[in-house]
Order: sequence, then C-alpha cells, then structure tokens
Amino acid sequence: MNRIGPEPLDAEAPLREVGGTDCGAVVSFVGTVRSSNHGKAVVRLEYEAYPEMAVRVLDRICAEARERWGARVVIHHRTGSLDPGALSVVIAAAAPHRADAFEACRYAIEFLKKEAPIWKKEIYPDGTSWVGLGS
Amino acid sequence: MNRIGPEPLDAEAPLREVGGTDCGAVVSFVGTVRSSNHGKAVVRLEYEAYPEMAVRVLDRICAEARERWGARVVIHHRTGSLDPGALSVVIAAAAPHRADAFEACRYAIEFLKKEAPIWKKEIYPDGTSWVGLGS
Amino acid sequence: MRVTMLYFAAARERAGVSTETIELAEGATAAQALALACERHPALQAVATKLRIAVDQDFAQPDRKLRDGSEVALIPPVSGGIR
Amino acid sequence: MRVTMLYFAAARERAGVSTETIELAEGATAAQALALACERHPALQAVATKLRIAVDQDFAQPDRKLRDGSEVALIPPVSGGIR
Repeated sequence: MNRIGPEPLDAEAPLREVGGTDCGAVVSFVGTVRSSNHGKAVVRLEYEAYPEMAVRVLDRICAEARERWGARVVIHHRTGSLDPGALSVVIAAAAPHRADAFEACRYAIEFLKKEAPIWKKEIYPDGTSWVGLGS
Repeated sequence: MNRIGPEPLDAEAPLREVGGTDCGAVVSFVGTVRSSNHGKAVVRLEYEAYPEMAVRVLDRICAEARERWGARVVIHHRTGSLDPGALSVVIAAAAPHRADAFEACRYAIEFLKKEAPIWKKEIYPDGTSWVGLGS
Repeated sequence: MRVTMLYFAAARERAGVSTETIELAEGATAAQALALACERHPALQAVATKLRIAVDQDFAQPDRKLRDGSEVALIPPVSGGIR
Repeated sequence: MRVTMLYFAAARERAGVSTETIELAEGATAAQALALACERHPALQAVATKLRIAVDQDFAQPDRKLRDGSEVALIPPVSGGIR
C-alpha cells in the first residue's frame, strides 16, 4: 500500500509487498538525500507533503502502471527532516518480465516527481531553498 | 563485490554495498523464479555457472557502468536448484542522479543475460529444457 | 460560501498560515480564491504565477467553479520541478 | 600439448563429463579442440553449431591458437538467449 509520512523508510518493504511467483522481475528505486547538490553542501532536507492528495496521486500512478505494464507498484515516501544518506522515497515495481518492471518503476518516479504534491527544502550551511521554486 | 554461488540471495545486500551520500539514486533489479513460463508450469529451475569466467564478466559490466554512467554496480547471482519465488539474481546500481542509475542497472541485467556464462534449466512436471538451447 | 484554503511549502511560509477559511461569493472560481489569498497575504503575490491550484485534492484549472466547503490548495512547484 | 576441456550445462550433459584433459598437436586452434570433443562425445555434434568457445575464461574466435595448459570451455547459449 502506498504511504506518505514521517516514519523512516525500509528499502525492502515495498519489495516484499509487490513480489509473487507470477512476477519474474522486481525493479526498485531508492532515493536518498545527497550531501551536496550542484556543488553546494546540503546539511539536511525537509520534505513537506499534502498527504491526502499525494496518496491519491501515488494510487493513480499504480493504477496506470497496472494498466500499461501489468505491473504491481508500491510507493513509500517520507516527510520531515532528513539527514544526508536517509531514504526519501522507495518504489518497487513487479512484473512478469523485466522490461515492464523497468518501465513501470521509471514511470512511477518520473510522474511522482512532476505531479505529487511533495516539496523539498534544502538546508545549506548558510541558507535554505525550496527546490523547484528557486527561492 | 560481485558474487556467484549457491547461497540464497539477500535482496538488500547489493543495495547496502552501493549506497553512499554522494549518490541520490539506487536502482535495483531482483530476478525471481516464476511458477510458469510461456504458459508452462515450472516446478523449479536449476542454474549452472562457469563461475570464474562469469565473475569476470560481471566485473567487466561494473567497470563499464562506472565508466559510462559514473555508477557503482554490485551483482549477486545464485546457482543450484531454485524453487518458484526464490531469488536468482540481484543487481544494485547507485549514481548521483536517477537517470544514470536506471541506465546502469538495465545495462547490467541485459549484458549479464547475453554474455555471462550462466545457464538455466527449467524443470516441468513432465520434462526439462535448457533455456536458450531449446532442448 | 466558505472554502478551506491550504498553503504548502513556500506558499505556507509566505502566507504565514497553513490553513484558513475564507468567504467567497457564490460561484467564485479557483482563480478568485487565489486572488483573495494574495490580497490577505501580500507576500504570496511574488510567487502567484508559479502556483498550481488543487480543488478537493485534484489539480484544477483557474476557472474551476468552487462550492461551499471546497478545499482549495496552493501548490508550489513540486520537488522534481527542476530536474 | 595438453589442454583442459570444460563442459557446461547441455554440453556437460551430452559429453557426460564436466572436465577432461585432451591432447592436441602444437599450434591447434579452439575449433580443433571442439572438433576433438565432438569426436570423443558424439552427442555434442547436434549442438556444436550453437556452442561458443571460451579460452582461459574469455570468449574466443574458432581460429584462436591454443597453448599448452589452456582452459577451453564449451559455452551453450546462456540463460538470456531467447528473451
């Protein structure tokens, strides 16, 4: 089940949810906080979400992945303050064949990044910035 | 480190090896034994490898992924008799950005499937077949 | 009619509140809700053109008609916006 | 000279052995090692055209010259072959 919340993520939890002997391939994506971005040191990230709407967007992504690639997709996204190395998002996509699992997983993260109401504030040693807004 | 052998695979082990705060994206591929293939029931699979050469092929894949996508890739492949649901191969690819991690992971499994000396025998209720040879 | 406004991320910081209830004339649109929000919180004005609007948890066009009780959210560019 | 032959998967089953040492004339090629293997294990003949040859753990062309102590492996189509 798709989830958005402040609990630390388990990289393997979505994998466990999507597996099954009908699927020969599981592709997963794990997004982690990097200690720098465009050459700038990042102290931490703060993720904020509109959780009710974001879960609806994630559910729509999963329905679309099932429709287009016959894939089972599960997405977990974290909110709150994250140190470098922490997991921000984990996606697993299972399908009978690997091409479909890769496509579905890639689709899920790209769509999420464009359409899910989740925001990321970068905290630098000397300031902050909302990613995407440039201010 | 790349490995080929009869020990059961841990889906998360390669993930742990490739991670790091310089990489924002880890894409993993997990291949599992399906209970049917082309509509035919599969009782189990038997994987056989030429392990010394296969590890060389995997190491070459990883060097290529580092060169082309700046990605760290780790591959674990299992040999021996596998029941449906068992993991046959796990690949993790980490890169600063997600497009590179996806490319590197996909490259690794495609190259492995074409070039690594690893063979798969499907055991049906009424016979067996070496995949790729058709006999 | 009354609608619930939700402000997130940069919009929340600029508005200084995360949620509030506003009064609008019957038949008002999402764009009118945004305009009223900017009037109440002038710091929103500078980013207003970059905001998307969601009504009842779905993205909506500016001319979307609101209803009493609608939930109107101001959605700044999301995290993947610059990739 | 002596070379070590390795048989895998379908080639192993058809040869009935997984490894053996064979004698070849000085300067013999990978193709000649394969031919001798087929002669010793006639069941290999039916799949010979589908086999790749590896010499010392790298794929090699049929005209690759062998050396005393070379490791020559017969490589049936690998598991991803039919995808």
